[in-house]
Amino acid sequence: MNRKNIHIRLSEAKSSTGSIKDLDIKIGKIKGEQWEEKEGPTPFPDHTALRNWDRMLLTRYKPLYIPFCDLCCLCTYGKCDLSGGKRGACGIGMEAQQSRIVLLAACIGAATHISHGRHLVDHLIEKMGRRTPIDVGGSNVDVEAPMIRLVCGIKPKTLGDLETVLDYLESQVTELLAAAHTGQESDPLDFESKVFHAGMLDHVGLELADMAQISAFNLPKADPDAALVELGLGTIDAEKPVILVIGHNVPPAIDIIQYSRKHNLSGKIEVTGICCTAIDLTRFDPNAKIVGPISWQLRYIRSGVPDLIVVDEQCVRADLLIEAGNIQAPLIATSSKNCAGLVDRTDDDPDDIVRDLVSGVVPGVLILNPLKVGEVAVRAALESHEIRKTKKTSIIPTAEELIEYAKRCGGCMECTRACPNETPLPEAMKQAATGDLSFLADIYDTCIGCGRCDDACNKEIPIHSSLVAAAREKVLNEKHFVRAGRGAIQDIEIREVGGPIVLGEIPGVIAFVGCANFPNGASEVAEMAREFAKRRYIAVATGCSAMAIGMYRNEDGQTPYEEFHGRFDAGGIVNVGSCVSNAHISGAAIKIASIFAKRNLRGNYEEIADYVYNRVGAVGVAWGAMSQKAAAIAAGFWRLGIPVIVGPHGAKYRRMLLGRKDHDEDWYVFDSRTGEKVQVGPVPEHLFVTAETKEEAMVLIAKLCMRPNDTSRGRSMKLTHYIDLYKRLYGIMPDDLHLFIRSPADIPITMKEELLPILQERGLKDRIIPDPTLLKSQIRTQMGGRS
Amino acid sequence: MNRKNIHIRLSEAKSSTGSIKDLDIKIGKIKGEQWEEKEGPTPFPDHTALRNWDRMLLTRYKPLYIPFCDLCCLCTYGKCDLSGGKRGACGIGMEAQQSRIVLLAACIGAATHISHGRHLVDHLIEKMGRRTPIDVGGSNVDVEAPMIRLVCGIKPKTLGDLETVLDYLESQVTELLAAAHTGQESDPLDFESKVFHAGMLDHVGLELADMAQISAFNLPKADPDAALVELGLGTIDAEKPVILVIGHNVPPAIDIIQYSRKHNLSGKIEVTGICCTAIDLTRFDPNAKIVGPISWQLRYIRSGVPDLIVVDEQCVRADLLIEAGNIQAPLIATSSKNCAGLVDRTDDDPDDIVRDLVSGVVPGVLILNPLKVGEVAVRAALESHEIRKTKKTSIIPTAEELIEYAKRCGGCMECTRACPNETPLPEAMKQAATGDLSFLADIYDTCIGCGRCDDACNKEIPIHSSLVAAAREKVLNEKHFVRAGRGAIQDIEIREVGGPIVLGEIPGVIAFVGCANFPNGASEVAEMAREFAKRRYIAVATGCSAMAIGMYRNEDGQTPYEEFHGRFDAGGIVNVGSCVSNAHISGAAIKIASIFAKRNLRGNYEEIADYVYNRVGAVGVAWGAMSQKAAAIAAGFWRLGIPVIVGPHGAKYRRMLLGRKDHDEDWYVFDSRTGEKVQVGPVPEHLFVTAETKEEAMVLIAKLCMRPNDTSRGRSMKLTHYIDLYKRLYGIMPDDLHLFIRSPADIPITMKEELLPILQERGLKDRIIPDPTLLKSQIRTQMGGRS
Amino acid sequence: MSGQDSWIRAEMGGTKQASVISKPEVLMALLKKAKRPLIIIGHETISDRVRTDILIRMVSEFQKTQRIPILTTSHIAGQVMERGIRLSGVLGSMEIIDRLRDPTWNGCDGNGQYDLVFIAGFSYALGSLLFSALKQNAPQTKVISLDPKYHPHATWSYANMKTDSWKAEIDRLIDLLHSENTHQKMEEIHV
Amino acid sequence: MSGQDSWIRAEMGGTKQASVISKPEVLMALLKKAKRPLIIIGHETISDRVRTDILIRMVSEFQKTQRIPILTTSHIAGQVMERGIRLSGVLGSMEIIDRLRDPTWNGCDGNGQYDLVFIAGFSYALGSLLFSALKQNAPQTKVISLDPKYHPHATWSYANMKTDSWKAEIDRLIDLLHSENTHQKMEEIHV
Repeated sequence: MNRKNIHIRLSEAKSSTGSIKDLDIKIGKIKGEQWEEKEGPTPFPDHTALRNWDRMLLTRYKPLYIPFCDLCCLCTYGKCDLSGGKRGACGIGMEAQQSRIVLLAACIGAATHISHGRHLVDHLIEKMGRRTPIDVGGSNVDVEAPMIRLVCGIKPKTLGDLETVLDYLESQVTELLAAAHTGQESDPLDFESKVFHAGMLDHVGLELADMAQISAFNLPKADPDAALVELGLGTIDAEKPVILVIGHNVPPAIDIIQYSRKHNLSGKIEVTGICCTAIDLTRFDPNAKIVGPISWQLRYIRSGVPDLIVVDEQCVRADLLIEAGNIQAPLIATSSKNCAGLVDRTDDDPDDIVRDLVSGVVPGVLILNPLKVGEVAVRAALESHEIRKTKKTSIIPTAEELIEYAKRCGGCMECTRACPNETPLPEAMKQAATGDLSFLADIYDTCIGCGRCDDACNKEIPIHSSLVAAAREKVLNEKHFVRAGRGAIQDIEIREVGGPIVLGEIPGVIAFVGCANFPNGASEVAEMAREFAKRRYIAVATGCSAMAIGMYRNEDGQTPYEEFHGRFDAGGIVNVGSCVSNAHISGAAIKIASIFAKRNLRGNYEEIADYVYNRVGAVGVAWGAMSQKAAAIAAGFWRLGIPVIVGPHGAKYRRMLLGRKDHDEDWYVFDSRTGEKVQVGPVPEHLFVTAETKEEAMVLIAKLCMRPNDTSRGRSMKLTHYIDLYKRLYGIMPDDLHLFIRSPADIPITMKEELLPILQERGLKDRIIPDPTLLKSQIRTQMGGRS
Repeated sequence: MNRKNIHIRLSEAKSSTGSIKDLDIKIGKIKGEQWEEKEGPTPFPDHTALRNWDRMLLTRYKPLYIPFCDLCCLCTYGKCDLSGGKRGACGIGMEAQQSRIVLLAACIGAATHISHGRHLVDHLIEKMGRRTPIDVGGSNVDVEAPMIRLVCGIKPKTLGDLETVLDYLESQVTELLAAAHTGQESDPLDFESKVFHAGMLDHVGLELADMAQISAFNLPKADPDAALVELGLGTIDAEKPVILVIGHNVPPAIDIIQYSRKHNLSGKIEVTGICCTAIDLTRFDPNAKIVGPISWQLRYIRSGVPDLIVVDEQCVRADLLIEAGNIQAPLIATSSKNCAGLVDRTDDDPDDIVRDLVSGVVPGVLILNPLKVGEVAVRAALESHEIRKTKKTSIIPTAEELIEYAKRCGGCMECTRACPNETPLPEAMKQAATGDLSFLADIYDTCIGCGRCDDACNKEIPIHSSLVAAAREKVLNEKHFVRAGRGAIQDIEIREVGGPIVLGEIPGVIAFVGCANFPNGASEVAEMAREFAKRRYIAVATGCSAMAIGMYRNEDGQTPYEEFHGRFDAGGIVNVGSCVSNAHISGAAIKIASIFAKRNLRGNYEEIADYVYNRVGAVGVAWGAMSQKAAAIAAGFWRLGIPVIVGPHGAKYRRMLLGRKDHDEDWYVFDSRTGEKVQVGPVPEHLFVTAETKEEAMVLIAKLCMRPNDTSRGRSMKLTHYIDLYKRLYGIMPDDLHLFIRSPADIPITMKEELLPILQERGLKDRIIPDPTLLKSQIRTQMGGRS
Repeated sequence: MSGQDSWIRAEMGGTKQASVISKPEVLMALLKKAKRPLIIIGHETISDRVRTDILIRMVSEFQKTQRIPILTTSHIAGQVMERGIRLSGVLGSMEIIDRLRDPTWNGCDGNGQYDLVFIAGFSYALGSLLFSALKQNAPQTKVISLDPKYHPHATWSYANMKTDSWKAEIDRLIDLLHSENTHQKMEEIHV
Repeated sequence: MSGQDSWIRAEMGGTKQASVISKPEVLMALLKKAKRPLIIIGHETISDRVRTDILIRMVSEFQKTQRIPILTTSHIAGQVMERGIRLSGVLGSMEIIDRLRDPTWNGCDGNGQYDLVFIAGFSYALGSLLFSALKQNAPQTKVISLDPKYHPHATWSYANMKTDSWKAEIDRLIDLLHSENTHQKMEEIHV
């Protein structure tokens, strides 16, 4: 609302004369004073400004389209069958249609983060004023907004400055969304270029949102030693009143903490969370508890433990009102994006709202004011707890009930056929009917908590609850730790690792991000993160993946966050925070170019992306990527040339971006020193690829960390990990080593004897290592120096 | 680009002190001076601000969901089967999923118009400056931006002022789109409310875009006597170089006209257009020619007549590059939204571009600067024409070729099974094989030009081209007129018709809008428009429907635009313009409240919508509604309480908004004079409904024009039309008359004898006619006066 | 591809497929189980000359032998009545779906909601949506497509077939409706 | 619902349905027509114990009798080789699709693109996408699903069946592969 007034002032200012003109000039001066860095060619770019860069990547990594359905159903000319080369009534072909859907997903994803950013910034400005300074790391972070500097070419200092960025983002998202209209964009690669643009916008939005909340709520400021916080169903004291917060917008949850602090209730109530709100809440108050990732919603609620549920936005199950009703817990919706059909009580007296909630007169309410949510939630939870503790609220069957249910099962297989992971539920039920619950308990570990089995069952067995019942002991032992999200990476950290990363001597930065649509449960993410941390890569994590990593204990009983340090350095497992904190990962890559390599960031996207692509051995792993947001986040990495690996369900995103290592001609770069074209091999081989198993993913991670700029020492280290993992996991030697060995110096010393004969058979090369770039503009001889 | 600079200035201004604060105050004064009207409760509303209003409508008109597919395929947890009451992996149910898809469509539609508005305003500001005044009707139009006033609560005076509005719209669209993310909104009615919001935003965007282009290009300014322009394939002189422009963004086409004028080529080249660019171009230059609506793309291009094709955005077939290539016509893409995979030549020398286009070195180019498009298009068309006239460029078969093709047909029915309208092509082919082309020529009339038949044919018969071949004579005789789009409605027109409309004495305002997905060809729209114009309703039209109306001649050889006047008055057929001109229709409804009834518009949406809903007997007819834009436009009407009727394919929009006339309890309003609840009958009965046939549509139109505020004289007139049409078209008497007759005075005098016995049997009532409102806030006794 | 594919190829999308009416006895059995059957015929009953006679005859026999109420949609009421059929009502196609989903609707005669609905005479695309809407909104109701094109969203549907075969099927149905035996049994049910 | 429904219920969406392999002779006929067959097996070949023995035996017989090249995806190469199978290559599942769509790809042995591809050993969801991707991107290639779950996007697929029935089918196939007659005929083709 504030924002609107400003705009009015501005527009009406423009309609008057004289003095306003003077203002323009004065402001111009301020701008110059604030930031000396030279402005690059593309501040506030629209997608066509970076189209050439995109097409360069997309020529190397040609989209492989995987139709999820043969039909297009987006307009009333349809449905149209696009299979077999047919075109739709609007003339669209299958490839353009698939990329159009990808664009839609990326736009929804970007819109979600940007709109969340807008909501947050509006709220914080209203609360604290437009001039509230941005501070994400004090003196440790000078390059505090790498994405915004890079994309927008501005250097935001206050919350108010972020509104400029938001206006840009919203305008661009609207334009991209328009391109998905029937009869607009027709070319698959242009759709993909727009997807990249959406991804870039998304990362700007992410950065903006996390900067705002770190600054306003004083969340950990680039703190490698952020507190360890408790994680897991077993950590919750159900004797206390328990509030559950779910979603991705922390203000209402923070106001719950603030209210309870103010009323001396800290320690007397349990504030527990699922998804990113949980992560962000523990950044604010390490005494809050994280239940688990998105997939824990059904199992936790059905346990009956929460006395009151507060939902905000994003990744909130659409049936929570029903589930909450089943355990007689009132629900408070707090976001305009998810009004849940509830009556808007924002302007009502808290006494009335609490009374209605606790008495069950209404199943829930909508309250759009976080402060009021804080009060109502705490008061209603206290009362609700008193009432609920006298009742049976858990709807998880007892062991006896479970066995009776299991006896009903006729083995029709409908549950398996509804399960995304084809879990063998009927077999486990058969066993459970005999009293042996172990098979069901095993399935609990891999279950992603979607609940489709419940609906599929013709015998009305509450299947998901049965899994939880069977795994009761395990559930009670879900007691883990996760390091609170630290936020940004410090400049000094970048300064220290920049060289080793760019030279390849820290073999890679692996980002574990995204949702919980895991093919085999959360433990695989922990396993991968530990593997690479042990190998002294830098493992970074956010959101549900950061939680998944925490849900593991080694032989010494340590969680990975205890076992490994939290610095952005070799051998660390670094939880940067929630979904919006993903921008710190791309930001770190950018900061290497800026802080270590001294490249200008300001409005200079193409050069920096070229730098990151050719030099920074970073790989994203979104093992359980599920959502449109995940699609947008991945796209933001792609445009920077950072490859992303997804789990098997990730192929449902409808297309891969694959390189062809067997096409030598695809892998040339310019040597920026000479302008010469140099073959550098398939590094990185893919930009977006689905791995079938964690084993394949681990080998891919190691492989995709290679970059043209690797020194021989760096390359040989990277190859050591690749070969070692391949041999261990695949049981054989990889057959593509010759593609990565540019000269004998690249061969890992310890493997020389083994490798040399193989390589000699293929013809051992002796190629130079260029100063690599895809951009003609970066060739120094031609341009007379780069900067 | 300009816009961005402003925002920077602003944001940085906010970070300094003193003098800037003074500015705020000064500006505040300017604002007050500009507009005395009191600000209503909801300037720049987010969707929750009008949620109560929406829910009032949605309670009366409950959504009926019509799944277009049983699955949800939007995230990688899926696909999920939502049929039979099952919920998806995210917990969503079928109703929420269908409304979510409706929201996605409405967001895409609104984004398309808003982004077009942004593009246009940016372009015009760059060209003419931010202070270019807005002028849509000179002294004839004082309320020049009813939608913007109503929604935003501001009164834009210059192009620059529109940027404020755009920022708001983009921000809101982004928020709405975010709500469609997996795990966000869960309630169908809240999705619908968001759809309404998207529709309202869409109308603001439409108004903004048309205001900008009317002002900048001096298009007809609320001119009821705008020129008649030529329409139809038969009007084109193929001996001249012919340029075809397609889409919805007129600047490149205008620059084509400007360039040819400057180089004395006017009259020497033919500039022809399809879709809204054609409409808007003829508003600028009545010598340009309209080929026809969207469905004319394939037939016209395949005729080989266009020497060069310029495409901009929206409703541009995705296969035009292929189709253009087939007739050896170069193509110029001009919009960032549809880059079509072409190389961006915006910065190249026109000589080079023309050479490459004409020589066929490239099939087309992307040029993002309209001025350069103007030059390149004209020069390339001149040269292309010289080359093409020596070649066979038409790919429409000759009659002989057609007969040979027809002989191939084995009657497999695949074409019919691919045709949206199940046209009996095999039968017609069978006849054609004997040399009788008449059946095929008949099908040409109903064909919507989608081309799906071509792809379906196993015998590689170019079916669509065959239809055109069979209809050769008809095609050459497509010589019609359409009145150029007049733009807004004058205040004085509103003043004159406001009373008669609100009292019911002008029986209704019927808006024929939307695309060309007609079930039986374009002629049905003309037939409907003429029927109601003859009955002295006000018929208004835009876009493809405005063209469809023009493609008809009466027994005297007149097109409807010659037969009927163009004033916004009883008996007129009023072409207001292109898609973006739809806002003048909703704007006219609003202006009745403002100008005739003196209600405040400023930020006062709910009261005005309540006024329109209860008093203004307007109905939208989108007989061929196809696109997401059409969905958004319809939604904008719904929120104002204006019902929309769609053709049979419109049911594919996935839900209807239907009233239940058999539920007496649904049809109460408050009498704002007394606060009393009064039963007013089902008026209007539905908010969104599909009609099976034009006959059903006509009866529905007449019925849905009734409003609670009708005087007895008005109601009896409306009933006369309803009964008369029903009897003529249905062949029987309607059985629901008793619901619309509040007292004997409502009975049409000429039908009294016939009706009285029927009504008496049902129990003739004698109800008061209230001063109707749905809003408690409008009750005068309670609130102590309304204004 | 077979007679059980969606007639308009792309109008698929149902996870359940209608059972095919293999013989008229199927319809008789459904009728026997039904408490409140209803027939809805759309405008193609009249506008599609190929179907008109067959549909009118069938509907008429249903009415005569089974006393099933008949509704028309769109504008064909007069023309249908001219062909000797009594109508229980005229509603828009969407309006009738909207009522069929409402458990509290009392039907055209005030005697309650219908449990078996025969549908014919619609364009394939619109018909498909009507079946889909009923499947979603009136899951307890059995919905039968009587047109000669397979409708996967119906509960029961004829397969895609040529007009001749369809006519033969309908003739068999009419014979069955006429057979005294059947008639009597139905009488018992409708007492 | 039948054996010819998508095994994971919601993974439908194809306008064409795979033909069902009703008897092993079908596969032999396809092999006879093929110039360049290929077998791709995914990680469930090893991780799904139920299928391992059957698939390994089948693949092994294909290799012995028909000399069809075999590719593995993911990480199972070593374990497959331990079971006595020679591999022509190891690629990611997406990588192999990316090559199969490329008419200029020369195959693992440099002798050209493949025209008949047998696929087994994938999770249903991923397998379904592989078939869909091949249907779209390699329309000339015949793609056969050998797992006991119906894959509509394949060209030919087994119907959904129990492990026992599937095992019996595979046994019949192996018998056929062994029959001298067939063997000889295949030899002629592969000369």
